[in-house]
Amino acid sequence: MAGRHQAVSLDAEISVTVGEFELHLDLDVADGEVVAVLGPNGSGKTTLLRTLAGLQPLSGGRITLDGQVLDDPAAKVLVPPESRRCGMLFQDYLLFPHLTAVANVAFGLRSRGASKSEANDRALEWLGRMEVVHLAQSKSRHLSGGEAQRVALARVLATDPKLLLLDEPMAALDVGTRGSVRHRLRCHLAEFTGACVLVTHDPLDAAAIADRLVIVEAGRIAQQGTLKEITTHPRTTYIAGLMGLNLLTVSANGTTLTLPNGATLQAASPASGEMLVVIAPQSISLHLERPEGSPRNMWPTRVSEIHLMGDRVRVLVGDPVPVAAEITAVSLAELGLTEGSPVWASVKATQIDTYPAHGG
Amino acid sequence: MAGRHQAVSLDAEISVTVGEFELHLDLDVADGEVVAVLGPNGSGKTTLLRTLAGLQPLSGGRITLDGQVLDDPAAKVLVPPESRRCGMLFQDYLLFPHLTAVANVAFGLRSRGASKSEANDRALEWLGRMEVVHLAQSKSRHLSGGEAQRVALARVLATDPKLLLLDEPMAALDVGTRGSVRHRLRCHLAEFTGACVLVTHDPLDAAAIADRLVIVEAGRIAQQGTLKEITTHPRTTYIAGLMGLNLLTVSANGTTLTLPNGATLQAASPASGEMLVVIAPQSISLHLERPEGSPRNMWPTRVSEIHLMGDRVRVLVGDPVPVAAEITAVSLAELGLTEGSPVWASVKATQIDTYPAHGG
Amino acid sequence: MTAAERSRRPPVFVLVVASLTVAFLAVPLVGLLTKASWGTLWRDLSSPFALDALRLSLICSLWATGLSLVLGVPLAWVLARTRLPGRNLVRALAILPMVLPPVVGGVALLLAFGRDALLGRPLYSLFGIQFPYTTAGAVLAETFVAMPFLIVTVEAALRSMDSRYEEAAANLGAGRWRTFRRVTLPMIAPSLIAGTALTWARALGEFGATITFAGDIQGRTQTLPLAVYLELQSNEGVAVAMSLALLTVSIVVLVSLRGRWLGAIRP
Amino acid sequence: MTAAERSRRPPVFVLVVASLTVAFLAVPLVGLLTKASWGTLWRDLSSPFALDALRLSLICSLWATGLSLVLGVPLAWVLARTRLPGRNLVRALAILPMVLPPVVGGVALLLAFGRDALLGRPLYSLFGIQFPYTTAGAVLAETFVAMPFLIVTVEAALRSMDSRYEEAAANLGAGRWRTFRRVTLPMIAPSLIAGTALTWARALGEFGATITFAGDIQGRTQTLPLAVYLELQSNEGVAVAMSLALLTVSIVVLVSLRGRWLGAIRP
Amino acid sequence: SSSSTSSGTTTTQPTLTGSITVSAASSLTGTFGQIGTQFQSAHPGTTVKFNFGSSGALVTQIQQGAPADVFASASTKDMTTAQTSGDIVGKPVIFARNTLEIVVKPGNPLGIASLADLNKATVVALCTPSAPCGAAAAAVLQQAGITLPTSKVTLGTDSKSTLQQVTSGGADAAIVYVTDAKTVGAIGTGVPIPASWNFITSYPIALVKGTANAALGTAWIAYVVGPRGQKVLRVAGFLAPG
Ligand SMILES: Nc1ncnc2c1ncn2[C@@H]1O[C@H](COP(=O)(O)OP(=O)(O)OP(=O)(O)O)[C@@H](O)[C@H]1O
Ligand SMILES: Nc1ncnc2c1ncn2[C@@H]1O[C@H](COP(=O)(O)OP(=O)(O)OP(=O)(O)O)[C@@H](O)[C@H]1O
Ligand SMILES: [Mg+2]
Ligand SMILES: [Mg+2]
Repeated sequence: MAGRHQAVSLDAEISVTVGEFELHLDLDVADGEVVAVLGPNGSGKTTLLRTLAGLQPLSGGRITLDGQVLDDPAAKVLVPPESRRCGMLFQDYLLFPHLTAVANVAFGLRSRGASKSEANDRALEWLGRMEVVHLAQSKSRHLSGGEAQRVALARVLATDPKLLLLDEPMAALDVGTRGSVRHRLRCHLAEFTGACVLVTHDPLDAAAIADRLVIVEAGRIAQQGTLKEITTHPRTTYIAGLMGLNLLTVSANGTTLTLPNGATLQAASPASGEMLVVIAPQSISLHLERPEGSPRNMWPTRVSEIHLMGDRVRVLVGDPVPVAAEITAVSLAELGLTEGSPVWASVKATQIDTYPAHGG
Repeated sequence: MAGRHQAVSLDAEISVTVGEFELHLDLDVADGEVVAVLGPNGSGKTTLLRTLAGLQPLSGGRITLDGQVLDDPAAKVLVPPESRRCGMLFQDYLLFPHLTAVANVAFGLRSRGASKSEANDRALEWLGRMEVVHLAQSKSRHLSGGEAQRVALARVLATDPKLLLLDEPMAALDVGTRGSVRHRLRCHLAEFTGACVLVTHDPLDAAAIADRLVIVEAGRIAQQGTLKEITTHPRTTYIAGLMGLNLLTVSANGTTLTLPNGATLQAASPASGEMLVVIAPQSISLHLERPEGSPRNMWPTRVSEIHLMGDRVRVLVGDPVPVAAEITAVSLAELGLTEGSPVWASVKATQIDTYPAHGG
Repeated sequence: MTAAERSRRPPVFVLVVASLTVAFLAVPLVGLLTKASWGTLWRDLSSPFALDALRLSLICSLWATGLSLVLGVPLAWVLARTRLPGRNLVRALAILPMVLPPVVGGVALLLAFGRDALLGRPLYSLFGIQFPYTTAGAVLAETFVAMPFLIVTVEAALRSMDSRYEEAAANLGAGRWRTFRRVTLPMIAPSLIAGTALTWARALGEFGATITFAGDIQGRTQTLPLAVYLELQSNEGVAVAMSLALLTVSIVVLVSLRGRWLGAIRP
Repeated sequence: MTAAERSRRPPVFVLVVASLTVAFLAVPLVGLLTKASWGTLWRDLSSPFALDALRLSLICSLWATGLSLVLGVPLAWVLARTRLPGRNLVRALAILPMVLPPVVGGVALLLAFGRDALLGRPLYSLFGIQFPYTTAGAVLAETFVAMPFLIVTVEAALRSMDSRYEEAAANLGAGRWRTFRRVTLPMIAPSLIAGTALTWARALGEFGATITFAGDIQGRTQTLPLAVYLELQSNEGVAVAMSLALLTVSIVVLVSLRGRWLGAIRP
Repeated sequence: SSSSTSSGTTTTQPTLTGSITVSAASSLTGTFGQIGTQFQSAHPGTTVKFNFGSSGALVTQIQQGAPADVFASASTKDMTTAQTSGDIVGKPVIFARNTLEIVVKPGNPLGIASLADLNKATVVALCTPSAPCGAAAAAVLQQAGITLPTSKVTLGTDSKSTLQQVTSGGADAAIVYVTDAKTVGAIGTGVPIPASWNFITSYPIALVKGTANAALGTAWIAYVVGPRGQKVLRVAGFLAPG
């Protein structure tokens, strides 16, 4: 999908304050590029989309789309939302409660100048693509959560915006529909010549649809790049958590890594200074007794939480090295672990991936 | 978690009509049991919870909780919602927009008779457990989606209901929080003596938290049991899709399975009559040329859809046997497949799991 | 018994109070029915005096309602949706004509639109438009007194509406006017209808401002309340009959409008 | 320039219409200011005649507003939230007193609550309660005329409110009364306040029904509009001064109440 | 029922056409209505419209340019006001006089036989002092040496509305024009006031300045002052002009 990046289409430098919350970030999206925005709850993802759509004026910075300045406080420019062609899927859909599903979809088309029958036809077509054409005549306040989300998605895609802003477009969908909507969306976006910003909590969605990921935390960009770049060297615990990895901040001195609480780990390759450490949960072993043999790192600890995940189990252990270990449900039963159990954890030095905390 | 099933706590025989939609199902939940309800969008999950909570009166049947009849049209009994102690987490939260987060949580406690300061203290405690105590004084209409969902969850859990009804409690949560909320919820429910019905689209949630799964489709129960029971012998394509399995309906004659369109597959073990067939996508291989060697089943076809899933890819192929194959992203690149490419698919007879279509 | 019929019964206490209220409103109206001179009803009502008054009442009150909608709704929107300075002052101003004793309202109108007054003089000398003691004046008086009811109701409705739906409409490319017409108006419809009905009713019952500003001239400014006031002193039965005619007409209008409007919005 | 100040300017057309409306409402009121006899203002207003009328106006109108709230809100709730048969009839009934010419409203009240009337006679003989020509009668007249404004506004607000919040409250264990007080009322607050203001204003300006049903007795039933009407014929300056006093008082009350109520609800 | 057109045979002055508006004191409502009907049959093709109200209010209206051609006042004071402001043409003519009478509930349940007995009543209805009938009533009471406490007095805007407080309202007695007292029929009882204490008001009539139909206005005044008009007024209880 590289090579699709042509000209920079969206060029946004954003400073915004809502209530106590501040958002400061720069975002460039090329024509045809899909950027996925991920971040913890309350990190400002929705605020970012609202700002791009013109529903929240900038307090500083500048937003340009396709060369047109949309918002620039310094130059006193503020293009109103209806003149922006930045179609947004709202997190809570905001279907018009007094209209039917098809009238909701037709609304956007009519607003963009389509005739009545044309709008109706295209609305029905889009409802069909979202597999909700049988609900065309339902009042939108009678739709179920997932149905409403699909109608809302049809509504925004039908208007064919220049910039597409999708706020968790698949959160309420059932598994089957989610796969097919994700596919539809990907096909649509592959042909789509505009820019797209997609907010999601699901790295799978992001990986399937987006060319690039932007991680927002507390109103600022924490990291960006492809899924692979981000997950090999995550810079925050949120990002490591996205892929289920353990992240530790350490200070390195040769192959000895010292945690802030004084505990130490042995790495395979030497380094120095402040470093980040990633350990895959699968590479951490748990034992009832002190293990014999090769692992260079082993320490006694206690189980703090046990998360079941189908046939696999994630066991969180506490001090001195708070990490999550992933074992099978069978091992869990064999070890007889419960929360609070004493346990030995071990990890091979080669499984400890170290990289500088700053830069890179 | 077996053995927790004591007495039947909730005993519901439900017939309800809303608009054109009809829901007819029986649901028993024991004290301390957690039942996860899964189903496609619009299958009636929310309607089921609303009926149990008393927000939608039955048109037929009977609901009993802890021996008390809550709704029985024949006997003209209808206990109002506020006397039921059936705490519900609404799919769209329904936080009171005029109250702060803490006042929202305190509302339920106050309604159940707590004093002002006691309600406030316990509300803050619950906000803390949901990791949103810093938002206690925020007006609820200023909360982000995930924040609102956590406050709503705190609000319902704080009232300590006899029957807990959770409508997609984790849909809007970020990855990190989702894990910890799932864990919290599991711990809470483990100690919880009441019954719990949990609606979700995520089989992982269901597996982690629930004792039993009920699959609802088009207002009726399609299948129920543990996750394992259900996923080994799924009865509908929705259920097979939950675990990403392929499901086919065939008529068996010895080891030859005939699809409705006339195509045939070879199974390892003989059977006869109408059967269901499950094939794991991982066990289907794709080839550019007719493969040589062992697979008893192979056929030429075309790629219809390609779904990216991180480093794995799901390739849907069309007639004569429409199934999804899962391969690695690397293989996809090597095969150079795109949508519409001609391709050979193969599967070993031993990977074809056959079971009767009716009963079981 | 269907599920809908099984929905909860309202609390007895509330029903008791509501019934008391209904009785309080109904008994006087029933009393009126006994007082009407039924025998001569048709003759009384078909006299030119009564017909003129009824016709004029309908014309003036509908004009006043229309003017109130045209003038009042934009003001309500500005008050509810913008942050212009002086908003609170304007809001207070919009409430004042409601509180002013209507006769004083009439005096105030004379001071503004009288022949020698600030606005009245130029209007007369430039355009030959004269308000006092003309039908236009009666319309103006009713508008002045009734419009605040519309402004207040519509502003309140706009405030309690979730304005994010308007954002969604704008996002879909709807300009302000389209958003207002297709989203805002339908969503505040119950209150808009209520406000319009209140305004119309207030205009229809207007007495003090009309008689002071526009006089009591048959066929020109003598609306039904004025005619009734006059008639009441000499012929109570006729006055009551005329009032009942007014009631009937207004109920018919309200009910049919309500059905029409609400029908269009939520079937 | 902060972000809030950068929010969109309202359309020019709307601003023009809104300004016209403001002018239409403001110019007559400004005219009044020129007409008041400022020199003798203090003396005029501190006469027992004026003070009695002002005091009585406030007392009666506040009582009428209170009664309207107590009687009208439950009825509005029943109309909006239940499916009792005859709802439409009751709704029509609740609108009628608005449309009735107020003097006829007074006649109707006499027919119900007069000393020899259906309800008046038993009330008098059993409890010694007498309405005509008493302060209680003035309150009753104002209530009869003004309450419909409250009922209509509140019912509309209840209808446009999303009643699922009430379901959520019930689900959390709140009984009907608690739900109403803590969820419904705050959520319809803007319209409830608006309706209360309308009702109060209507009661404060009431003339026809009061003079017919309760007469015009100084210190007992002579409210300000009655006093002003009489005074207007002999001494316009004093009448205007009294009206301005009424305006001032009502603005103070409305603004302070509004601040208080809205403050409690959305800071 | 205050004005109507009727077809009749032409008798006099065929030159009269068009319409006029007569602003008249509300105590003239019934009589002017009748005279109007007669006048229009006497002059087919003409229309006489009325604008009844309290004399004071009518003066204000005329000053504000209300479309009046003739002004008939219930007091010389209001007519003088109109003259002073230059709204009257020519000299006003007195066309009738009126006196006051007490009206009580049918059958006189409280036994009110004199002005002094008014104290027996709980509520007495009087015209407001600014109205001609109110000024007259105040004078009568003063001459009789009677003071009624304000808490007993309910005020009406004019004679008719004052009377109505007794006939359909809760007042026990009212002091109103004789001409209005005569109209009560069975719903009230009249109690005369001795002539020595009574007060006589005069009703002047005049043409309004700027009238568009002075001929018809003048004809109307002549008709009212003339025998046919006077006959109607006399039947209604008005005294001769002097
Ligand atoms: N109008 C407002 N007033 C005050 N605070 C606000 C307002 N709107 C948003 N916030 C706060 O700003 C922060 C960012 O909100 P935003 O909705 O952008 O989060 P988000 O990243 O979309 O989260 P989620 O994943 O939960 O949807 C939140 O903490 C929220 O409480
Ligand atoms: N008030 C109503 N009037 C008419 N139809 C309704 C009403 N409420 C729900 N429905 C319909 O009933 C069906 C079931 O709705 P429900 O909300 O129970 O689905 P759900 O299983 O919760 O779906 P989702 O996963 O999307 O939330 C839907 O098709 C919906 O459109
Ligand atoms: Mg969000
Ligand atoms: Mg649902």
